[in-house]
Amino acid sequence: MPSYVILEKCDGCKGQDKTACMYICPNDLMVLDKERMKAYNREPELCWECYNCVKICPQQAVDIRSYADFVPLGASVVPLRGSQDIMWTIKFRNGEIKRFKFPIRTTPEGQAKPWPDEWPTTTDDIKSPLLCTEPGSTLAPELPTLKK
Amino acid sequence: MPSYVILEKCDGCKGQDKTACMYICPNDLMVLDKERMKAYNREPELCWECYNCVKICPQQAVDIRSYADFVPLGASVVPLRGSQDIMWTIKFRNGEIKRFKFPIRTTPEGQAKPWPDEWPTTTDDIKSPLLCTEPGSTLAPELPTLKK
Amino acid sequence: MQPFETVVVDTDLLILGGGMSACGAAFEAAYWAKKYGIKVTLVDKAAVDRSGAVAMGLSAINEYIGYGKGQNTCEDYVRYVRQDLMGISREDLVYDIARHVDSSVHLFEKWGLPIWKDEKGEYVHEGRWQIMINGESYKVVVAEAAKNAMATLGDKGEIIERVFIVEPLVNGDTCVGAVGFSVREPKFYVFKAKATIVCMGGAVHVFRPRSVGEGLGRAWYPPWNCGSSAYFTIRAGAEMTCQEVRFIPVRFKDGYGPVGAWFLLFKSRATNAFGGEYMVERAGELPKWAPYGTGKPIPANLRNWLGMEDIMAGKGPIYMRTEEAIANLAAAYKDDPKAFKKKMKELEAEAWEDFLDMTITQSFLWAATNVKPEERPSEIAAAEPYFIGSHSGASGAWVCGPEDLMPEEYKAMWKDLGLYNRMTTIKGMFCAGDAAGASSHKFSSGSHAEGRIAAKGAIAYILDNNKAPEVDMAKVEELKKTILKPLETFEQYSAISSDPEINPNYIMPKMFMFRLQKIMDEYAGGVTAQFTTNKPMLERALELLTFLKEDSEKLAARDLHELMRAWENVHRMWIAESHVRHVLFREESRWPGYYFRADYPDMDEKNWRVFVNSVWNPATGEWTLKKVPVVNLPV
Amino acid sequence: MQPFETVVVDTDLLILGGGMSACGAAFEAAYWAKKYGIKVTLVDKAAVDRSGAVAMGLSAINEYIGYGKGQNTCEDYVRYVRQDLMGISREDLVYDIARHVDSSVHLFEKWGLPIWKDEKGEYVHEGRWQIMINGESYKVVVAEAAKNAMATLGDKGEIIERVFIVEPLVNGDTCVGAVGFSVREPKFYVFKAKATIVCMGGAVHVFRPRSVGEGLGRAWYPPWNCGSSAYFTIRAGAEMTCQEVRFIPVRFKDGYGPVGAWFLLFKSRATNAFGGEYMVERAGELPKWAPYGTGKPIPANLRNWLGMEDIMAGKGPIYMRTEEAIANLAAAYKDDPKAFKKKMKELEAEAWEDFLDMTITQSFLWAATNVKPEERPSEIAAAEPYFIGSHSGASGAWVCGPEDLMPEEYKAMWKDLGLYNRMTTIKGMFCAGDAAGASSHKFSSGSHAEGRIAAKGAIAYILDNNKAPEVDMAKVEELKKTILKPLETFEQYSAISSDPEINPNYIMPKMFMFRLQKIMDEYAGGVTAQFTTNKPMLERALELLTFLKEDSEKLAARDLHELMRAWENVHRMWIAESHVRHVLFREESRWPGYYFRADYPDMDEKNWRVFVNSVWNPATGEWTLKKVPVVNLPV
Ligand SMILES: Cc1cc2c(cc1C)N(S(=O)(=O)O)[C@@H]1C(=O)NC(=O)N=C1N2C[C@H](O)[C@H](O)[C@H](O)COP(=O)(O)OP(=O)(O)OC[C@H]1O[C@@H](n2cnc3c(N)ncnc32)[C@H](O)[C@@H]1O
Ligand SMILES: Cc1cc2c(cc1C)N(S(=O)(=O)O)[C@@H]1C(=O)NC(=O)N=C1N2C[C@H](O)[C@H](O)[C@H](O)COP(=O)(O)OP(=O)(O)OC[C@H]1O[C@@H](n2cnc3c(N)ncnc32)[C@H](O)[C@@H]1O
Ligand SMILES: Nc1ncnc2c1ncn2[C@@H]1O[C@H](COP(=O)(O)O)[C@@H](O)[C@H]1O
Ligand SMILES: Nc1ncnc2c1ncn2[C@@H]1O[C@H](COP(=O)(O)O)[C@@H](O)[C@H]1O
Ligand SMILES: Nc1ncnc2c1ncn2[C@@H]1O[C@H](COP(=O)(O)O)[C@@H](O)[C@H]1O
Ligand code: SF4
Ligand code: SF4
Ligand code: SF4
Ligand code: SF4
Ligand code: NA
Repeated sequence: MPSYVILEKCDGCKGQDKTACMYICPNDLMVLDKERMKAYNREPELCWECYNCVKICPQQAVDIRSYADFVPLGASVVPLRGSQDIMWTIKFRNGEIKRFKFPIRTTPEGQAKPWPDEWPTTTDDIKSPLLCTEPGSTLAPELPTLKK
Repeated sequence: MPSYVILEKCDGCKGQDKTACMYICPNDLMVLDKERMKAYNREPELCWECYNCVKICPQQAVDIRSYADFVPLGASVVPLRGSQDIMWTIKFRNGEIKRFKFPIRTTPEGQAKPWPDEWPTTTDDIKSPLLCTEPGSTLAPELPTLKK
Repeated sequence: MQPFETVVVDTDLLILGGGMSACGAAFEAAYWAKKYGIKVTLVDKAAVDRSGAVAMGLSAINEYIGYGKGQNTCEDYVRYVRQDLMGISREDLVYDIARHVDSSVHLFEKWGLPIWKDEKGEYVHEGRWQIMINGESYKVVVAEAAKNAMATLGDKGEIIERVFIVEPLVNGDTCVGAVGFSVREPKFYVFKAKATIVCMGGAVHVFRPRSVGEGLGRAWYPPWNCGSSAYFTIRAGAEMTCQEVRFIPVRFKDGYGPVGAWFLLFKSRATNAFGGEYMVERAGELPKWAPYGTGKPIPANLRNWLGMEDIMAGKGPIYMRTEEAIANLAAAYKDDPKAFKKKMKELEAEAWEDFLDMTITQSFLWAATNVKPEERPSEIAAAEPYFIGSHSGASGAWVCGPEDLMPEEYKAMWKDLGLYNRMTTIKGMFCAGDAAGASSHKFSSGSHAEGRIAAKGAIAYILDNNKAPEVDMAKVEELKKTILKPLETFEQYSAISSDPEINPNYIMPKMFMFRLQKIMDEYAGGVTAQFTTNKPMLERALELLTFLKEDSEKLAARDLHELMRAWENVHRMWIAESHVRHVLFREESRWPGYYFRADYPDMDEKNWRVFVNSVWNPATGEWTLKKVPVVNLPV
Repeated sequence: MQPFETVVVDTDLLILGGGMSACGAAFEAAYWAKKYGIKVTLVDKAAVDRSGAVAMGLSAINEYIGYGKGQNTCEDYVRYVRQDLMGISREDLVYDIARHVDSSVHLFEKWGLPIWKDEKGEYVHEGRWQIMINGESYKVVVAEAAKNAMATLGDKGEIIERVFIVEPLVNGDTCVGAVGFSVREPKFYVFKAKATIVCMGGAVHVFRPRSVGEGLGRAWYPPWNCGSSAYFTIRAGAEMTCQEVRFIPVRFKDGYGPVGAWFLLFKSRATNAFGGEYMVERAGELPKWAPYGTGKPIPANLRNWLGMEDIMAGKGPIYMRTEEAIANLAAAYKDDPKAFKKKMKELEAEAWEDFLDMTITQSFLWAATNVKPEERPSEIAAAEPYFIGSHSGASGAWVCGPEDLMPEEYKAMWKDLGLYNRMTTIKGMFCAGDAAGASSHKFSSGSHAEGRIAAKGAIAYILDNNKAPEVDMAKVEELKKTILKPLETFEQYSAISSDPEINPNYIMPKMFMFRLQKIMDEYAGGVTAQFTTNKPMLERALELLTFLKEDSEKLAARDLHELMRAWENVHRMWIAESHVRHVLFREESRWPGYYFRADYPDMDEKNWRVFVNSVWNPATGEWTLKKVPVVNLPV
């Protein structure tokens, strides 16, 4: 199935205003039960298994047990997302384990610079088809248009 | 949808050991919430809308709102089952009302007599194909068999 | 986990189920039991008054011969069933039911069931074999007679409700009872019996139904019949037959209202979206299925098939032309406005009663969509597949027939076991109704009659084999553990997760059912697959069913009700596997309209006009499938 | 009901959504806004870091021209899209995106997205237009650049998350903003804007998906995109185009893993259960769809169609022959065991990453069924229909193109409104990504580029029309009432029933969605209907949608989250209706494999090589449909 919270591990993001999993879930599924200070998925059948709650949880308290209506039991797929790579640990139903590591980004977190210096925008004309950073960022000398 | 209990009308069958609706539901759906002494349907998506809980409730506290995933809102179908007849009141989505009354049985409740006097069993032979009340109850002089 | 008391019930004759056949069995058993001092115990998962397929009522009795009135003969019925099942039926069983069914129907009437009468006081026929009833209380009346009959046995007549039967008890080649549990209190039941009659009906929700939200429960067949009969007989090691012959009824769309009254009584046509009549336009397809396709009436599956071909060709929806049928019937009165109005009122009431007596939802749907049958047509559609051997399907156990009708070839099979009517290939285990295979078209009335037949057979067996059942209580203790395990699993693991239904350690019954339904729907010829399958798909189904079977050991249940759901779905899973194996084994397409083997698109009379029978061996867990000849009665 | 504060946000440029196109729009807008002192507000229902279709990541960028490197030209791309969409596309829009998309891709790389490189440092191409990425954080990186750009605006750059946009604000012929509500606190939002860019993606769950239990959420397209773009533009009265052109991708079965890398990069074949290759065996069908069927590459819908024909003929399952493809790719190394092993490891990692970057469930399914792609093939299947005009479908609003590329015939349509790139037929309302129709194959990169295009167009419009938006606050109050009504309905009625979800006075969002899905699945060519429909079925769909629309006023919601669900499903309902009307209007079958009009089984170039455009008139509630010529660019 979808995501669930391992109660023992979740600390409700230490009572912060919004928890990491609530913050990130694109489908607004994760919610904090304020009484027991534990998060839960309120609508598992609308979970996409996008793993964003899993990847973001500081406690590694969110796990996925893939959709019970077509995924047999016994496997697990667990990510560990660092600042540059993600490491996946895959356990097969038969117990076999595989690990894969893939890069996720080449710049430090938060440091994406919108307008790279090497690609200045060459026009101020709001009606020109040129967009900011163009034509430099196209790697062509000029913006194509139809030959009339 | 399926059955639901009109809370105001349900009296929990006055705290009896088993409520009428629990007693009758062929799918074991009706259950009494002992805290508020009200019955409810615990698994609406497995309700057949057989109306047995509706027909049996002494308080007329059970109603059906037909399956929400294919029946538009606004109609109602309400039975009143007596000892000999049943009366149906049908309200259309557009407000129109129809009533139908049909017989349900020709003998007094509880009085079905298993072995009618006029059809005595004519054999004591446990290996004979004749069943109790036969051949009288077949209305034929004897039980058919293959002509060899 | 709270402790479960083990309740041991010692009895002579155990009747499992409380539906039409069980009520017939109890009624008949009471008569003979009294004579011979035999104890009879009936166990139903629900309340006998309203359990089984007839819980809501019925609007017709579909098997009535009227041979005593010279209307038809039992031979006629044998020919009818032979034709309708594409040549495959146990004609001895069919004949046997036919000769007893009128007795049951006449008894129903005496007990209080209102049967429609014409001006001459004769039953109003819907069709040749079908008679019209005011059937709201059909089951109540039939149950009442059974209960009153059982009451005459005093202590020796026992009815236990709300106990769900899980598993057979078998000692060597003999059935010695059953185990189950109460859904009301923590009690594990052990029934020790000299003979057991299996009457637990057919199965629904093995395939995915057309509605999957709240409407999930609204299949044609009631959600509470889950294949317990087949599970029970298979697991005991009994030989099964026709497990491939599922039933798919055509019904009013979504509400699953019956069509019989419309087709037969009201003489309605069904036309496609462009006004075409598939039964006429596609008649040219019928000779391909000769001799059955060219006989009369056209078999139910072929009627389905012609309609499905319209659907596949994009000519849907198919409409039941209710407005036309009613207009035609009223036309005779058109010159007398008063008589016309009266006739219209009458027809209207009949149309609504047909639904109100047995599929109330369909009336609700009419009301909710402002449909009046006299004004506009309603859609009909093929339902999903069910297992209901008593109707126009044929799945069930392979049982012994009556001495005077059973062909010698079949008699030979019971030579060593003893020839007792409706006994399976397991000693002391009998079947009736949906539980007994290859004897289609018994319906409610024939199921009742067959319950009676089985009861008499079982009592004959008890009298000949009157020894206490030998039950290994150590094995029973193991069974108890296995059966209660879902409760333990839930208790053990649920607390780790934020959601009791999402847990890597277990699966809940509902999702387990969805998983089963998806496998069957997609690979074994369900709705999504347009009822079509082939060898690779069936083999894939078996592979996925194997995973499912392994995972069934991780079913979890919160309470007794859910424990029942868990086992219901295990029962479904077994009937599913048995079905897939039969469909795989039979390398032809014999019942298009029920299912189509795309890799064997034709009927093959030469090689496959045979029964497919199977046995699951409890000792080895292996399945054996074989062909068994169809021996026709000389009719 | 608790009181809802009304929060009024005054802005100049309103960007609705936070996905690929919205991030492009925000990035571009920030640049020009800063120049002209314009305020920009972006509103997303989720968190921009991980919202929209790319929330999980992607494993490829599917539109990259490489014209600066001399790899392809924009003209090539126009021809490709023309071909793939069976002749129907707005070639000016396609060209326009193509000329900007490389800029976006190059920026992504600068911002931090790892793009695969070959030995020469060139992008690794999956196919002609597709490049491989390590895309786990694709959206994070793109969002970061947008946020950093917006941050340069200080007060004048505002990002509001977790506000669900419900309805447009329109004054006469001009869009003046939008209303919505927070899903976190009881706040009703009123956005007043001079220009609005609609970037709320496409729609899923309009049709019933293949899994209906827990797996319901696992459609290919993410469950959170619910047709808000289309709803917003339709309800404003904007002209819509190609609403009939749904998209059905073929994907790895059940997990919906992508096939592009397998077909293009790994050069895998797809074969049916009997080893046959539908692309080869059914190639004879292609000339029927000429010139598109006989061109290259074969359009996505026709590739689907050939596979579907195998399925309909009972030749399924269809397998992606992963084991064969990997063996073929490794074969070159077979004489060097060490190199072979290394290559196999590399291919294995690539295969797994393809799923782990964008449909993790598919990897889970492999693991849970012990599948290794190098050992055995996996099933692929056609998904259910989606609305995603940025991919291989085409639904969306009819928008203005760029001055230098737009054919005169189209320019005429914006003569009175003003010619601003990506403006709809409603003044001040712009579209990008899935929201803009008839410009398929933009994908993630093209959507980003189009967001940028739209932003520049919108700012040009603001500069030309720099007046405060006139919003009728009385109407807004009415809207507020309507929008919050589901909460009130729940509060008013829920207490009467034993079950908050079963109540004759209302319907809950989930069942409402199921009702919609069933209608679309069965009548508008969903999975159950084998993607086939016809006029009577479509008309029945409209009838049932009318009931549904009436009942939508009885939606109930327990809390803010459910209030969002309620409105999401109303959005779905409108896109559904619009789709049905378009399919009904177009009397031909042009995109078999997406849908098939059984009553018009052929393509009709003479009469239907046109756009179908529609307008819903907010004043009268009437729909108007018309044909609009396809004007090809001279390429
Ligand atoms: C479902 C259905 C069935 C019919 C019809 C409409 C519909 C909607 N129509 S028409 O529209 O097609 O026409 C019919 C009609 O009008 N006329 C007719 O004669 N027959 C019709 N049937 C067929 C008959 O109903 C059917 O042939 C008989 O009922 C079969 O009798 P039987 O085989 O005894 O099955 P049952 O369903 O009655 O009883 C089953 C019993 O088993 C119990 N049970 C099941 N599992 C158990 C377990 N594990 N433990 C304990 N108890 C456990 C059940 O509670 C029940 O008591
Ligand atoms: C779903 C999906 C899509 C793709 C793929 C796989 C899968 C599984 N694959 S491949 O496998 O096919 O190949 C791709 C791939 O590898 N490469 C590629 O370039 N593109 C792929 N796409 C296509 C692109 O993703 C797609 O073209 C773009 O994302 C389209 O961009 P845009 O039109 O901006 O939509 P969006 O989904 O990104 O963003 C929508 C935003 O709107 C918000 N939103 C929605 N409704 C709202 C409301 N009412 N109020 C407020 N906000 C509200 C959303 O939160 C989101 O921010
Ligand atoms: N078109 C038909 N032709 C012959 N028999 C039918 C037809 N429709 C229904 N029946 C029979 O009528 C009875 C009730 O039908 P149904 O309502 O379909 O279960 C069953 O015995 C069916 O086999
Ligand atoms: N669009 C379609 N949708 C559903 N079934 C179809 C469709 N086209 C053909 N069929 C059916 O599929 C089967 C095989 O058709 P064919 O591929 O034409 O041999 C036949 O039963 C056709 O009626
Ligand atoms: N068999 C194929 N032939 C041509 N293009 C394909 C094929 N399969 C996928 N594509 C394209 O590859 C990209 C990614 O494919 P998909 O994974 O199907 O979304 C899209 O641009 C598709 O149009
Ligand atoms: S992010 Fe993790 S620790 Fe924080 S509330 Fe969610 S599950 Fe608990
Ligand atoms: S996996 Fe994705 S959709 Fe599911 S709860 Fe987590 S963040 Fe939400
Ligand atoms: S039968 Fe009626 S009164 Fe009794 S518990 Fe059920 S709903 Fe309440
Ligand atoms: S309508 Fe029938 S199935 Fe539903 S709850 Fe009542 S008795 Fe049970
Ligand atoms: Na990748």
